[in-house]
Amino acid sequence: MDLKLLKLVTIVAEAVISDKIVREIKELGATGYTITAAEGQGSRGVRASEWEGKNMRIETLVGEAVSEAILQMLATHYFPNYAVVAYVEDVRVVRGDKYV
Amino acid sequence: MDLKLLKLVTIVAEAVISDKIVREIKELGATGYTITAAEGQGSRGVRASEWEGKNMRIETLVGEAVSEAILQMLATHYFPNYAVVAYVEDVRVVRGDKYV
Amino acid sequence: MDLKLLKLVTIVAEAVISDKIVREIKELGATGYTITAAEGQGSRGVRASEWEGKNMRIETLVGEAVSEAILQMLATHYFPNYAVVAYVEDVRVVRGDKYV
Amino acid sequence: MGTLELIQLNLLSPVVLAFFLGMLATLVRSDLKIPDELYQALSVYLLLAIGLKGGVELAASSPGDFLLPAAGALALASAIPLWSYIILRKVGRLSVPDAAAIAAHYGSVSAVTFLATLAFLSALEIPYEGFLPALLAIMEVPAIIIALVIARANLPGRTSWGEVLHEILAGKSIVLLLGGLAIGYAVGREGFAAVEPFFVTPFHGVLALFLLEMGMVAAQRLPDLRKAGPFLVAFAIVMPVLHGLIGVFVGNWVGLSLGGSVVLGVLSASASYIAAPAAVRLSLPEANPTFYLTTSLAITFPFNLAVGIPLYYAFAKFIL
Amino acid sequence: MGTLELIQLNLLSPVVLAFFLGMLATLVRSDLKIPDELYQALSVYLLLAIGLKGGVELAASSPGDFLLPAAGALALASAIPLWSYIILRKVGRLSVPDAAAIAAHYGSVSAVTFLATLAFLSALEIPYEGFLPALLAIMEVPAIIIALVIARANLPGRTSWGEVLHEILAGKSIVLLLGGLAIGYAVGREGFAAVEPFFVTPFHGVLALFLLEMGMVAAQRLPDLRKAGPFLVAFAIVMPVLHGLIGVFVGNWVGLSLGGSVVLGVLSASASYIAAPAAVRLSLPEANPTFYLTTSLAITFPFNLAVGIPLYYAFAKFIL
Amino acid sequence: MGTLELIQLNLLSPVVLAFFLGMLATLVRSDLKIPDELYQALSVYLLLAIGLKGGVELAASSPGDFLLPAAGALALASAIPLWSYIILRKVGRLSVPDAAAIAAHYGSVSAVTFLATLAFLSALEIPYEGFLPALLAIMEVPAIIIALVIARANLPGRTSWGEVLHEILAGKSIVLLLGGLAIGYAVGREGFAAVEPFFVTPFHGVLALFLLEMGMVAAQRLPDLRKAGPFLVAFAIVMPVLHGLIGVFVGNWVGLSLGGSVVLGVLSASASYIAAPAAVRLSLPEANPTFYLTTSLAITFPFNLAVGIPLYYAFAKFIL
Ligand SMILES: Nc1ncnc2c1ncn2[C@@H]1O[C@H](COP(=O)(O)O)[C@@H](O)[C@H]1O
Ligand SMILES: Nc1ncnc2c1ncn2[C@@H]1O[C@H](COP(=O)(O)O)[C@@H](O)[C@H]1O
Ligand SMILES: Nc1ncnc2c1ncn2[C@@H]1O[C@H](COP(=O)(O)O)[C@@H](O)[C@H]1O
Ligand code: NA
Ligand code: NA
Ligand code: NA
Repeated sequence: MDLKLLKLVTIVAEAVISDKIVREIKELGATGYTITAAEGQGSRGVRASEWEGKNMRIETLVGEAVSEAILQMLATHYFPNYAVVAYVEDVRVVRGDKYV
Repeated sequence: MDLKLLKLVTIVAEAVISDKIVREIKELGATGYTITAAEGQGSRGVRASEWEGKNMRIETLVGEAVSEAILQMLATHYFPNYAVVAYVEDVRVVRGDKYV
Repeated sequence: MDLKLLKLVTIVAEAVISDKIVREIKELGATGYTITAAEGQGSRGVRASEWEGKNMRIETLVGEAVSEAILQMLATHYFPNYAVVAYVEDVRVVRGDKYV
Repeated sequence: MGTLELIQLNLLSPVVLAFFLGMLATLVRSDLKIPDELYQALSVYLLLAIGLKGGVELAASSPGDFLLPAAGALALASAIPLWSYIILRKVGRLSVPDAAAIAAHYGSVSAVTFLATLAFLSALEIPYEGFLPALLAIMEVPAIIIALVIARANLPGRTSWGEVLHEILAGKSIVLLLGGLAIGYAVGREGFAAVEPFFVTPFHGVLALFLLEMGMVAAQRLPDLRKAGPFLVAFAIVMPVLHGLIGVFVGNWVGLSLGGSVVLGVLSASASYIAAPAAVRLSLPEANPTFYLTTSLAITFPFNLAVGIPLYYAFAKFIL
Repeated sequence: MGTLELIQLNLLSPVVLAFFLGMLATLVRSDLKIPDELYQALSVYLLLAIGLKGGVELAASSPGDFLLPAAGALALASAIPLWSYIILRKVGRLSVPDAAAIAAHYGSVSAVTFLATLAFLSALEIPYEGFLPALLAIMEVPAIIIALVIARANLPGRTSWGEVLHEILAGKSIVLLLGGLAIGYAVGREGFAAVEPFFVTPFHGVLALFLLEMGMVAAQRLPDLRKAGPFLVAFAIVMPVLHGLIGVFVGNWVGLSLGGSVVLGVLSASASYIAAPAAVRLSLPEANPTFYLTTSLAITFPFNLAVGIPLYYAFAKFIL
Repeated sequence: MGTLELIQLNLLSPVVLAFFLGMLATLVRSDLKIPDELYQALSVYLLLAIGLKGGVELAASSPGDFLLPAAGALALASAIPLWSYIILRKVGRLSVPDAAAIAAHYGSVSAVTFLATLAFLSALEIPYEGFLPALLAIMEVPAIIIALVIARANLPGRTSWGEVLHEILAGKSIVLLLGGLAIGYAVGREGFAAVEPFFVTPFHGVLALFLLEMGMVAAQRLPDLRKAGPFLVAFAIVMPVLHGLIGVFVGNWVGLSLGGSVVLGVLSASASYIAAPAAVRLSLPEANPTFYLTTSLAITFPFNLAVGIPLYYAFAKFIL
């Protein structure tokens, strides 16, 4: 198999900002994303229902440069006031050229 | 802890083919899988409801050979006509011998 | 970006014990977690509805020592009698110092 | 009442207005969200309720009345995909899979359009045959099979027909419709009384809620209209009118009442968006979903809902 | 009416037929899916509605009428798990945890079977005591506790009884049933009138929808019948009949009406599949879910639904 | 009837008791779970139903009757956030964003409290104006905008007002309420009849189910009471009473009936927890959700539900 090494950026963020985050990661060059609904707990307490605000778990396969830009954007716009967690890892992707 | 190095194959695919994919990965030797419902967007547009067709995010822990076979199968059967993304990464698994 | 190398522990467990597992991983030092609802199949058969008992997919970003403790706890308390899978991988986390 | 007045009367029903409210919500980018699970629950309810009520009525009608209309419905459901395919290929110059996919949708039927028609007839207090839901069930499947056969005959590669047939016949709309019909038939009017307050009384309200969701979905497809192109947009309006008039005519001919003829017209005019898309996606993955979903969901469905139903009714009154 | 005619009458109710439609949908591998959220919503509705209506009726009945039947119900719920455990161990040669787990299920009760019985009695226009839902609540918990105590007495290791008791008593079925009973009791018939159109009128229809889902679930368990083996299959049919007859007898003896005796019989005969599985999975993880779920859900539940209810009724008529 | 008796009567309604059952379920850590999707479905239903019924009644009332009450409602919705902000800043010493956030919540309104009031008035058989849902819609938005303007005037940085306005006006509660009003107005009493069995008859029961869920949510917030501190707890009880009395007074003054004045009082007294939290979270992220959610959801909402409604009613009777 012809696999391409890419970055998988995973962002867990409160649902109220997930649409905005998705818009911004697309502007930064992500060609796609996958979202799953999530519950969670962190420094800002439990997030497990409509009222506490659910979380969204956003994943995007991108090249190194775009991954850097996304993390930078999150740190600037969202980390101060919103419940957000983000991490990055290396994955090997089928037909990976599609995503950079 | 006694951990075993395995491949984690993650497949994001449109829901309509997820049953078939699951059947095929089991035939190829996967001993189990985990599925979460997902929304997403990629080259084939938004997939976020019953009508656009939701996505399924399928994960399976397998040995190297099986992971190769699964990716090959996806590339042949599904990539041409369906919305599918697949990537693979290394993970260390508790009681990993169960899965190969 | 200032990223910190951490362990991402992923646990797929039957829903009936997920609350207990979450309590225990917090006691072992995890500062947070993210949960998504999942279906799956493994050695204990299909788990895809209220009746079979759904699965929960629990993720927690922790330091190396805590990750060891969590896996140890799972192996002792849950692996013998419950449907559980657990694996660990390396990820680089934004503002990672928050989680150790 | 003139056709225009009928259209106006039809537009001012809660069911139709709920659809437009849903469209509006999407167009103003509201955060209104109908959970997918609610949509699924409502569709299970509606399909089962149609079936049950139809079964009860079927038990009360004599089989002789039913045979000729059933034959008419079957003939329509078989002929429509054929000529639709030819027009899509020859006039529209679509690829084989795209033409077959759209033909499958227009030959099959829309349960929600069917329901909106019954609501329209009820508002006008026009009676109709009780066995009409059986016609709905009869017309759902054949067109899909015929269109897939055409596609396969004109495409390389083999199809596993067993899988395709299974996909269609064990699809939820057929299981719930036929299952409901069977149960309704078996329990009869008396047995049905116990569940009637759930399956009949709130029915129109549930339909309004469902159409709110449908409106949101249809509006999400509107941007795709440009991708569909002028031919398909015209097809999605002209063909329903044509099929509607033919259906009314056939209905009249096989001895259906005024109300029944209108319903057969609407069934012919309507395009499927539950059974057909699922079957086509699996069996004809080369066909572009943008084409068949946009035409059936974003054009033909609202057109029939708002204009088609009163139009076919006016025609039925005219020829009767 | 003979027993066979009763069975036939029972089988031809929408509620029972919906169950079989659900089974059929699974057996033909339909893509019909009842979202888990709908199942949860329906079960909240049904449990709360049972409680509310029972509370209203309880408020209207004199406490004296209620005491003896309550004692009878409690006695049955305590005795059934005991002898069930012994039979499962001695005759069936099951392991301690498996025997205790199954005993817990058969000593506890099934709310849905209870409801199907009320529907059956309503169809026959047979009256019953209003406080029966209170008996349902009384019989839910004790058997589970008794079975767990037996298991722990015969197994190494310690149980945190606080956690177990909490799990059972704060379980959703007890909270909704008792909560509903308390609210119904407090507001009385007059206060209840405002919510009656929601909690009573559509009730049977909701039950039919719920049974559609139950049928699908039960059918998914059918392949496990082989794993359960002949002894458990026999157990899951013979014991309900035995418990049903004993229950009817006790009901008669403690002064319940014909209808009430049938319901006590059904409660005794029925096996839990909401409260018991959750409690057992947490407190007796060594027990194999295939055994207790397959017997209670795939055998006993359909058996009672289709054959048991009319059988116990025939017996009740016979001895009265 | 004295105020205490009224409170008692109010407490013994299924709707209010369902709320406390929900609280209890959370407090005993029951595994009872109302799926989020059901909550969303119920809120769509309730908002649409309020709108529809209001629209039908609005069509039946003369515009002249409506103008003055509308002006009164608008004045209240504009004044309440102003003085609330000042009190929160000067007396409570809260930060600018926290004070503005809470002011937005208390100036806006709670649809569920509104509904509970209608249920209370119905139980007492007290009539009220049909156009009250329009007042609900009028009072939802202005306070949120005013509070955000205040915050932005006192904070560095710029806001994209287009986005904020869109967020509020295209929010689901406004879309469903106004959409429902428009549809109800357009179809009138006759057209509405078809969907009435769904949107009116079961309404109170659905409300009870919704309040079960609300009770669970409110109880989850109780541990945060300590974080909120004594000033906010006092604020969340004193201000509703104040606003309630002012609202009743204004209602009386603009010519509303006894029932209508009570409702205007309740609207003034109630705090938003659907529209306001979403808008505030997006536009004022610096504000701490613990403060505005705990006060509005865990204190003011139950207070109004249990004590406020009968209190404002007693006051209205007193001054009339
Ligand atoms: N250590 C962690 N591991 C995994 N997920 C986390 C962790 N900490 C926080 N999260 C997720 O990120 C969300 C926001 O975190 P916070 O801003 O710390 O409240 C939480 O609701 C969790 O879903
Ligand atoms: N770059 C990406 N990162 C993460 N998920 C993606 C990406 N591209 C596509 N996907 C997912 O894969 C599905 C199918 O992709 P596609 O076939 O490109 O439309 C999408 O709906 C997304 O859920
Ligand atoms: N090989 C695997 N890959 C991914 N997930 C698995 C695998 N095996 C088991 N699982 C998940 O873990 C759950 C419990 O597994 P088991 O205890 O083997 O039945 C299953 O229901 C799956 O969700
Ligand atoms: Na058609
Ligand atoms: Na029992
Ligand atoms: Na207010």
